[in-house]
Amino acid sequence: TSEPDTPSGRTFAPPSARRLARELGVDVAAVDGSGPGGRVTEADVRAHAEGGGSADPGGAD
Amino acid sequence: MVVGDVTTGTEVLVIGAGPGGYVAAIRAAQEGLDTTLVEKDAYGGACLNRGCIPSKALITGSGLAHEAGNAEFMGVHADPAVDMGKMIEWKDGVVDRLTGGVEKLCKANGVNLVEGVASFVGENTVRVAHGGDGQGSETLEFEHAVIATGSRPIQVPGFDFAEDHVWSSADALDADTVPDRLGVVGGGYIGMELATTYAKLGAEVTVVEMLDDILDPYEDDVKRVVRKRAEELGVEFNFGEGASEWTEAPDGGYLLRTETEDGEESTYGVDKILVAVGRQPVTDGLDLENAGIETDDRGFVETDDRTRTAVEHVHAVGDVAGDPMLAHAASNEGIVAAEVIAGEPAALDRQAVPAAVFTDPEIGTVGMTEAEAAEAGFEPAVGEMPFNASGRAMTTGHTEGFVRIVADEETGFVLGGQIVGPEASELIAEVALAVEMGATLEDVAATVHTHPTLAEAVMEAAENARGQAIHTLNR
Amino acid sequence: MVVGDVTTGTEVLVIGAGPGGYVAAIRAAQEGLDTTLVEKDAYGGACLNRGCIPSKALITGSGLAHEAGNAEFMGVHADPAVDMGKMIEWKDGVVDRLTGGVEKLCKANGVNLVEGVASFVGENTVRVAHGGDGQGSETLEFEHAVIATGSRPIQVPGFDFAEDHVWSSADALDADTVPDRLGVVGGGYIGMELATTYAKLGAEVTVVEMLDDILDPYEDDVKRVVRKRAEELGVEFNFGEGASEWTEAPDGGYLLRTETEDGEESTYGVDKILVAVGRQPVTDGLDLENAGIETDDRGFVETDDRTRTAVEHVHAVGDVAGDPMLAHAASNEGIVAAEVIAGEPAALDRQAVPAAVFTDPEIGTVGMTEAEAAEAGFEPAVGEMPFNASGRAMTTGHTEGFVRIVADEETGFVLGGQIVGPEASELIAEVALAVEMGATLEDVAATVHTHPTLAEAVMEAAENARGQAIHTLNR
Ligand SMILES: Cc1cc2nc3c(=O)[nH]c(=O)nc-3n(C[C@H](O)[C@H](O)[C@H](O)COP(=O)(O)OP(=O)(O)OC[C@H]3O[C@@H](n4cnc5c(N)ncnc54)[C@H](O)[C@@H]3O)c2cc1C
Ligand SMILES: Cc1cc2nc3c(=O)[nH]c(=O)nc-3n(C[C@H](O)[C@H](O)[C@H](O)COP(=O)(O)OP(=O)(O)OC[C@H]3O[C@@H](n4cnc5c(N)ncnc54)[C@H](O)[C@@H]3O)c2cc1C
Repeated sequence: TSEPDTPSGRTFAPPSARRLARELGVDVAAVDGSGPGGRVTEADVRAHAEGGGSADPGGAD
Repeated sequence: MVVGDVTTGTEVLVIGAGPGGYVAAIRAAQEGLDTTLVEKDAYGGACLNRGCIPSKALITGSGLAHEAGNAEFMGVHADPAVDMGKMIEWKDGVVDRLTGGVEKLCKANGVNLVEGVASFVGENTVRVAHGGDGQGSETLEFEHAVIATGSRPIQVPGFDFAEDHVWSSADALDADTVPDRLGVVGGGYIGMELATTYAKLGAEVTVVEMLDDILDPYEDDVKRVVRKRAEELGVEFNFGEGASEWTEAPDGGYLLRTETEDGEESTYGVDKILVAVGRQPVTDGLDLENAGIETDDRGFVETDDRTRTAVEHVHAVGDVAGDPMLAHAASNEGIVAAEVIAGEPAALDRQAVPAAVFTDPEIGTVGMTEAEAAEAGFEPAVGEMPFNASGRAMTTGHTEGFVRIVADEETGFVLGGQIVGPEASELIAEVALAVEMGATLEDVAATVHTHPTLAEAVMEAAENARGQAIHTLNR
Repeated sequence: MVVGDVTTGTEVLVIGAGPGGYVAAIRAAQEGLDTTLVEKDAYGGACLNRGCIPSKALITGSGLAHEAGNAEFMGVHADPAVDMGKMIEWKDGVVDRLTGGVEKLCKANGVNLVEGVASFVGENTVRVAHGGDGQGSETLEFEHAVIATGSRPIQVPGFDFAEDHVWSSADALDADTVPDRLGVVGGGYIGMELATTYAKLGAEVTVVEMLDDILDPYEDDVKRVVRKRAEELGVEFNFGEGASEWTEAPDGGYLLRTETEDGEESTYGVDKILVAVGRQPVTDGLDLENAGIETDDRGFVETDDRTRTAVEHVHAVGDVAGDPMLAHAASNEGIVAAEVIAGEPAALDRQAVPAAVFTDPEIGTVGMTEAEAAEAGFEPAVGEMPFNASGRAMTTGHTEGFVRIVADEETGFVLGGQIVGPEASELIAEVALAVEMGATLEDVAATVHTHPTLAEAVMEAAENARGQAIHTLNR
């Protein structure tokens, strides 16, 4: 389940983190961001993937 | 010389060598895929041959002449004369170098180049009809295809581009004399860039626009800066009027007739009429239905966030796939298409596509406006820096306009920016990186910016949004 | 009119109203601190009055005249004449507007302005000596002080700036006629900016430099682009030679005599001699020892990462605190000083301070070079994009130079960038943000960049470093 953490449902993450999320099949919107303002980093995405976070059905194919 | 049909195969077939297609082809080849690029006309597409590049060359030439002729205030006295034939020749040289470069880059990356018109004969097959000497056609089997056939100018009924005095944007970029009086139908970005260019070249320019302002998608205060400057250059605006017809004038020129919604008519004496009311997708002759692909009601090919059409192994990128109809969007989509085909985790997940208008001054925008941010549910924090408070702007003699940064009040995330002023097209790059990265106002404000530069205004606008600007009063 | 001593108190005392001092004062006032700014000469310091701003104004004026006079290739014919008096007048107007603006901004933010020369009489006290009409002095008690007294040009023995024909950079920015022959002693950034300016204004320029190239801190291939262009403009370079003396020439001009390390002598006939061999800190008359503050062996005030001197409540920022002696570094340090004084968690933790040289073409750099990255233990991934492959560069007629991006091979983090070419001073802003944000090559490459812009070259260089460039061949 991905609770949008911004009003528009937009997740703030640099392109490199977004691409990594797709590669690992992670829904970037479901990742807890550790950066300023809750920005999602590549490390956050990895931690989420390793922590068995919800896989993204619409992720990498 | 191939007469009759040969059938060859390719992993990736790209149709159209504009900024969408040639970039897709090069990246596909870089990914190790056997790639074939079919182009019917000229490498580089509309952008390099009769769009972005030639227009910017003429904007430079006319701009330099105009600037030098109006620099007494800084002690520079010149009375420049423009040799239009020579300017066009220079422009053609630039185009030739670039299109030649595209061809070379394709070959260097191992892309197979085929000249001809492609049309689908099945889900995995096109026929390429060769024109000219190498007449005949060949059949190409492909595993994946990328449609990148671009767009062409929309014609207004009664204004046939075949007429000598009715100009498309392509004609306006190829004229070897400057008309005394130029009528411009359409105040969008192409119309405004060319209206400014010709006004600086000495034409009396009259713009006719159906809407009640120029540059429809932009904010009022952004438009105002450009419109005011155009008026200073002598451009006359007629809003709320649609071009209805032209007639020959007794004096040898033409009368451009317009009509308001209420049926009120006006006429303007002109020598040439540039029609720039928008662009439509090029899909005719492609026989898309043979591949099972449909277009939307405006004729664009619909795609998903991986640039795939309804037929999964056929992608579409660039103008033919709809908004934003911009060269860099086309290229970005081309890269995504190639990478998706290669099995990479690519997608059109760009946060924002910047856009520029090369008027005087320029406009550069990216991401959300204040209104769009509010609409999306953010509480917008907005900061501005006017260029008339920028030291660098003053030292260039160009102080019109401003930088505006829009952010989310709560988190500080930069959501977008609007710049109108000198070098706006370049300055927006930093804001685009900020938006794409998820940078905050503090990140931008704390980044040391070189003095004296126009880019300092981006930092200053970010500080202004935080109530901490140094060189402008905080709201 | 104050005669005799009055004693007043202030929370924050700032000495010197250059880009270090006035920014510190404004931010301190914004932080709610009672702030007093003492300036002995002119608001804006060296930068606004005889540095960054006036030099850039003359660079614009001379550049426009030169460009317009050399644009036949693009069909623009002009034979510009420069009215040097008028250009200086325009420059002065720009300076006045900016320095007036600084004064207004200080007042609007509630900064108390005091005119006079400040000198320490104790750890918490200065005396301000007023000159002119309001002669006399006053004593000011402070809780915190910020020393921002800047720098002045270094004199070379035998070349006295008091002589009419020996120019400091300030004199070169205030000359109302262009000398026929200009000797420039020193090929650093100030010497090179002014050499280029005067060459474009028609002077025969001879540069004498002790080292064996211009622009010492820059990489060879960066220097080469600027040197080559300067040579095209007619600038003559004499490396490995130090200026030893001048004598009067029989023809009315002067002979500039130089000597190599081996004692070989040369002479050059000149009309003016610009000495631009560096800048030294201004601390004389400050009586720093009364506050217990020492200077290093070059005369600079030493500070820590919170801009504090050895005496904790006294800060120093800008040129007087040493490298990088740049206006934006001064302002950044001024902000940090004010925030530290206000108890904020600020520090000089900037990753990189960008720098620009406004020669033709410009240089913009930030962060590490390839060599510095290797030195620091990174495995550098380097990407380049030459401007002669940039469509935008071609349409402006300026295709010299390149963008280079240096990153860490393993993580992709952007470590620095070197740009030499058109608008390099502006383009470096995006790279600076990337370095400051910890952006990766992929982040820069995946950010959509507007076409056609010079900024695309930054993206392209990032792609090149990843072996994925489209518009240039990958290494
Ligand atoms: C005057 C003007 C100025 C512009 N300025 C800018 C600007 O500054 N910045 C910007 O971003 N955009 C600008 N644009 C828009 C830009 O040109 C387009 O967005 C861009 O060219 C779209 O690229 P594309 O690859 O989708 O299509 P195109 O560039 O249109 O290329 C399509 C190619 O496909 C070929 N083709 C079509 N059908 C077939 C077929 N069946 N078989 C084989 N080949 C075929 C065509 O010959 C053409 O070469 C401008 C446009 C104009 C007209
Ligand atoms: C020709 C030239 C071009 C330059 N171009 C650039 C450029 O493009 N970009 C860039 O970043 N840098 C440039 N610089 C460098 C830049 O000018 C300095 O780095 C900058 O001015 C330093 O700022 P500051 O506040 O430390 O000191 P300053 O600007 O030197 O200001 C110090 C102020 O303190 C005052 N003062 C000194 N002592 C006292 C006292 N005892 N009591 C009261 N007031 C006092 C002085 O009158 C002066 O106003 C250039 C310099 C020169 C000479």
